[in-house]
Amino acid sequence: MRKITLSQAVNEAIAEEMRRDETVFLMGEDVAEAGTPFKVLSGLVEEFGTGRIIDTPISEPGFVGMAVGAAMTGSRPIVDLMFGDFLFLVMDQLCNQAAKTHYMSGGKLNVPMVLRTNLGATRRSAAQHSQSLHALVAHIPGLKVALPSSAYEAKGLMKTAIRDNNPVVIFEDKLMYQDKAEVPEDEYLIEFGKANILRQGSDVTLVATSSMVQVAVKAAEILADEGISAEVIDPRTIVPLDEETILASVRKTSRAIVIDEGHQSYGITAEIASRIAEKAFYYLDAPVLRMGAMDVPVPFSPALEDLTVPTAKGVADRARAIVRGDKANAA
Amino acid sequence: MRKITLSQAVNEAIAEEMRRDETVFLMGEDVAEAGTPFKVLSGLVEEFGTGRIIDTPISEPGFVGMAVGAAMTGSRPIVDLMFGDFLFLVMDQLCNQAAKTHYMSGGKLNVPMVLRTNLGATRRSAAQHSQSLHALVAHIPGLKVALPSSAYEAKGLMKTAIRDNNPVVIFEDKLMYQDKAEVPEDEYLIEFGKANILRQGSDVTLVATSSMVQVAVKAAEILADEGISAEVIDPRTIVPLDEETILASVRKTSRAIVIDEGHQSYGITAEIASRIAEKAFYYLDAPVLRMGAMDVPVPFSPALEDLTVPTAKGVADRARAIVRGDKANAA
Amino acid sequence: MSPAKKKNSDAYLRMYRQMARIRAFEDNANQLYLSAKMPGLTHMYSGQEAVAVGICEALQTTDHITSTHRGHGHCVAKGAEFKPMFCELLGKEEGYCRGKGGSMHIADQTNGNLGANAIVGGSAGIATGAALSARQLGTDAVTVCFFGDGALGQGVLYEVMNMAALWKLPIIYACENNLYGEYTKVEEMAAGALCARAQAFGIDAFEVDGQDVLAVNKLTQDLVAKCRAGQGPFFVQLNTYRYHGHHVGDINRTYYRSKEEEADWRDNRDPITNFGAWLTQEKLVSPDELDAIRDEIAKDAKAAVDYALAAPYPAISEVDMHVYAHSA
Amino acid sequence: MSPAKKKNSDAYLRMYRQMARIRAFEDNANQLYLSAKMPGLTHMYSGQEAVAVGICEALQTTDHITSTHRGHGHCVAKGAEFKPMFCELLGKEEGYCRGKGGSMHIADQTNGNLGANAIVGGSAGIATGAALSARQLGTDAVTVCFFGDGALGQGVLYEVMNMAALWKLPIIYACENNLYGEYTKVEEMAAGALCARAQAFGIDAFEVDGQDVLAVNKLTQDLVAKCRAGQGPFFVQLNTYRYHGHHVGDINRTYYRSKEEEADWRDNRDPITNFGAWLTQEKLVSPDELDAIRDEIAKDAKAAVDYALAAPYPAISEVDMHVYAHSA
Ligand SMILES: Cc1ncc(C[n+]2csc(CCOP(=O)(O)OP(=O)(O)O)c2C)c(N)n1
Ligand SMILES: Cc1ncc(C[n+]2csc(CCOP(=O)(O)OP(=O)(O)O)c2C)c(N)n1
Ligand SMILES: [Mg+2]
Ligand SMILES: [Mg+2]
Repeated sequence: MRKITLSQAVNEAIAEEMRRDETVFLMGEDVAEAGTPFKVLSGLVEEFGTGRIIDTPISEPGFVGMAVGAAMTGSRPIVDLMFGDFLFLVMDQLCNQAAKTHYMSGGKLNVPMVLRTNLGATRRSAAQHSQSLHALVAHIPGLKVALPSSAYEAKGLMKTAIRDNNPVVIFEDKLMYQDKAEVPEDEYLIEFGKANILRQGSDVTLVATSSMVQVAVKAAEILADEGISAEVIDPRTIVPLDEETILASVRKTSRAIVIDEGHQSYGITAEIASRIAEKAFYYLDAPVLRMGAMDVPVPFSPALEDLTVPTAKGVADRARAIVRGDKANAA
Repeated sequence: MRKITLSQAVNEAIAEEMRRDETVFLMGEDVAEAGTPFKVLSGLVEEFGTGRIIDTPISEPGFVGMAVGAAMTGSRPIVDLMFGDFLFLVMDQLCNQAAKTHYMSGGKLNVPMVLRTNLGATRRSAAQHSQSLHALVAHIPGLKVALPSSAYEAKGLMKTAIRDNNPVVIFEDKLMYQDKAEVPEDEYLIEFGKANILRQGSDVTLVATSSMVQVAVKAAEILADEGISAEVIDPRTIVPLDEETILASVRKTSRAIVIDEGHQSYGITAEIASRIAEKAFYYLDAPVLRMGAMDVPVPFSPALEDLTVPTAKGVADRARAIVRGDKANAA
Repeated sequence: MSPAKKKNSDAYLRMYRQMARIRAFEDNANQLYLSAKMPGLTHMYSGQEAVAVGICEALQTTDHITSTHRGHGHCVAKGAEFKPMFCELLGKEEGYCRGKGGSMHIADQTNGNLGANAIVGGSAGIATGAALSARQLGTDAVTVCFFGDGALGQGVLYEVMNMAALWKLPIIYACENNLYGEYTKVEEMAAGALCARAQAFGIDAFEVDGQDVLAVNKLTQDLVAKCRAGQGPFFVQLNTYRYHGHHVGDINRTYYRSKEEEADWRDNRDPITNFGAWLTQEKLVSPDELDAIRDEIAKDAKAAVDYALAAPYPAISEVDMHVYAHSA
Repeated sequence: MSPAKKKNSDAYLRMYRQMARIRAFEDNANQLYLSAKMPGLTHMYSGQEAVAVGICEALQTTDHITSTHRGHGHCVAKGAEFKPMFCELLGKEEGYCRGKGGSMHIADQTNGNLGANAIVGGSAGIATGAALSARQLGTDAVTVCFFGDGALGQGVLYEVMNMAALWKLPIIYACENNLYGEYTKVEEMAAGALCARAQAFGIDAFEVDGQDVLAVNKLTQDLVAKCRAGQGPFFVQLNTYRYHGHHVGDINRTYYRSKEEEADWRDNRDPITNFGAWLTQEKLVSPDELDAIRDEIAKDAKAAVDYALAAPYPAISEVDMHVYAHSA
């Protein structure tokens, strides 16, 4: 099968949906001629024109708010938020308005919009351009949250997001834009709320999101060489969360590590780990471990930044410890 | 000892600190003559004048940003954010600026500011005036987060917050403003990161925050009548979190329920429960349970709203079930 | 009467009736609150009726409005019925939002009302997006964004006005200057002239007497036509006054405004009384007819209140319905 | 030379030197990037030197500035040294921020630079707060808030300008209009006249040639004096141009601006060349002296780069230091 980059996959997904549905349009900063700083959207304006690929001023709260209004009135806007860190600027529009409109109106108004943005550190972009803020939006009922972990996932999840009748926030991993994966030419969608089992295993379950899926897969390879069998699960969407697939795996392996690039405290790993610990309690042979990013603003210095994010070696070390019955982490 | 309301306690704390330290000032909407809609600040402008109790336009991002700059340059601002729901408007100033400045400057710039706001539903104020959003700020390194659960707590924590050299977000429970508690006339502070054990117990630990502390205490009373002994712990601050006190309790009781008024998913209960489940794993006789608010926007209708928040009866029911060894919740 | 005069006179009477309906609605809502029959609290529109009615009478059902925390007037003016409105205020299932929104989120999508908003300035983005949507979809719908003088403090308003101006969107920013934001005077919250804040973006701005329903209506008709012709956006400052406190619980308010000031507006500048006097003076209607209109409205309102009080709450199973819309 | 002329001439030469220092700093930073010795990316200030220098020379060390993602120029102009600056760009421990901030967050609190900011418009609140703080603490410090034309898109700027105007704060909003925000022309992003956006709040606004360091300096001296006398705030639009791409990686840029336009600014409107020519023409300095100044600066810069390249990174134990400041 052909291989394309994550960047091309996103581009294709948007182009296909814009061809299919005239009410879809896209807005954001430097999305038209420039095709975004990451060049993900290059070529779209040539096909769809500046009427549907709309360059905005640097007004994130304003244009996200406008997307909400456009979505309420028959359009299906895709908003491009250049860096995930700028989510902090649009939280009111996203969480007070978009997320609540359907509920507050008793189901009478819909907000079918997509906010595409990104996450991920280790690009030496420092504290305001390196955050992974998906936990914030995952906490707010009314929003759906998708975290593609490859080009294949990115295309399928983006298409589903555009067709969803709710506000969807989709986070791409900045470091993955040039990563290639097999992506079918034929149309496909990826259903929200269905986790992907990337690798079967029997000794430990590694639940990993977004950028950490590759890390978990590499950890699983390291472990395999040592005779430890790790199952790797990518939830794909954290809202809705496919609890059943995760729990079924842990009931089988009896051990779990949850890995995510957001800050560890009050982040994604807490939710998933606590659900496992509660709902697979009687199956667990070891405490559920969590590996998030360090609870520090992302430092610029290369000497420091890489320390803040979980690594394959780190995951393998911890997995090995619990599989071997090491109680070091338990009091 | 004299009893005063939570409202008076906050007022006293601010007045005392403003008398002690000339660099402290307060700004927000209708804080001066009006003394805020909840009347918490009544009288302060009479003592300190409009030069230190400053009415602002309805510009939350603007005046929170100004507080950051004022704090960086020798002042110690207290910002009044009328409803916790408006946090969404100020996230950039709080999380991209205030939280990161000390770290990004290599420790050279400080941001000693307090953002006082509130949380809590069941006031029939609907989805945009009823949220409990403390999980969002707790996820961001660089911020401290305090959750007073009584007048006594509110005074001591506010005074500590004002003296802290970091940005502190302090959430008061709107429903508790008129609740009275014993508050000493003499000055006292409450250290951040030291949980309060409100009630000793041996069968189950109830970790509860803010508005849910009273709920947990009532649940403990119900349980006591049935011969079940519940320990009730109020972490007081969720950042920093006093993990040790919580773990020590659970090692003793072997069971825990975490109760909080924020949405359950990706919220406070997840973090605390997952830490317990990981670090007290070998002591647990039952899964750690979580009780947060329902994952729905807060509905206006009185017929619906009360269903969304944990109740004493609900807590007692679940505690009873785990103490009696009911495995209903575990698969 | 000549057909033209008849037509005008129909429109005039409709405006009178709509203003009277808003007043009646608010009087009943206030009563419900004072008698502790209404949950939460609410913000009365009384005194500002000519703004909502003058503007909404210049709109079609397919045009959109966004509203504010003080939103009952806009809702009635855009065509809503009393029964589902009172049901909403009481949290009942038959409310416009099935009781889930309440006073601060009342919306009526059948008439193009995209909803009240409890975030000051919170609907500026939504309204401008609706205008953008009209352009994208090729409809001729115009959007009116209602907001108070206090909302001029919210930066997002300037962001969207800039985009509306850049892209010539069919939207009218209707700033209801009732002189106060909560308990603070507009001069203490807003530096410079209010209209200048739109003019800065090259947007034409107009100041109009918000107590004069005909002046408001005439200006709006003109601006709506221009919007449909691709000449938007516009900004209108409507000078008006709220008779009640900021919300129903704001009773002692002499510390921020005088009783004399309140009396002056009520006695001399009431939009309904003055318009009624003009209508009778012009012999378009008799005083008795106006009384009859108001009586009939009062009865309607009372009936709707009684209906709403007796109506059922939503089933508790509704609590987690409508968090997410179904997708295909 | 007369004492007055001598004094002026000292100031002139300092400004020349400061502009040349910025240019040298940027040339070296660009080289570091191109030779893959610098982590991340960075935004060059070359071409805009007269803005930062003309303004900062009118300030005292105790005055504050806030800066932007394009912040090296402001940092140098406000008094920073090369070594800790290059160390910061390379993530070294001796950097102004111990390597934790990098190019986009460089700050120098000893000279009153509250920091670059990677959020466009992100320092508007901070700057206005510093001005408020000066008033609260009774100092006579003035704050200058630097931002680009693109930052006019951020609503928070309007919120704080309103408060600055209401409270007469000692702040100057310095809008560097370099004609582009990233890859988009200012006309496509900003409706109306830029100055009108401050005038709307009753703020006096000035437009000045940002390539003319003396014009910038003279205006700023005047406005700083007025700010100290309680007559602030002010807004200044400085027309200028960035020579490089938006960031160091923005190489092929003909799709958004022509090579001719770039050449015109470089060849005819360079602030350093033109000011140097004027200085020699006025016989305040000889061309050789200017060459010597630039050579010396080039050596300084080279030495600082070498120093920074060899300097140690922070210890890994620093990674979780400085998340929280110690409290008493
Ligand atoms: C973002 C935000 N800040 C503050 C409030 C609290 N609040 C509700 S109404 C109001 C005053 C609004 O004044 P204005 O816009 O003039 O409308 P009016 O009440 O006069 O109709 C305030 C401050 C809010 N709801 N939202
Ligand atoms: C809030 C925010 N939105 C978008 C960006 C991405 N970005 C960085 S610089 C820039 C352009 C800024 O233009 P301008 O303010 O004119 O400054 P210039 O680069 O021209 O100096 C953009 C869009 C950002 N850093 N912050
Ligand atoms: Mg008002
Ligand atoms: Mg620019």
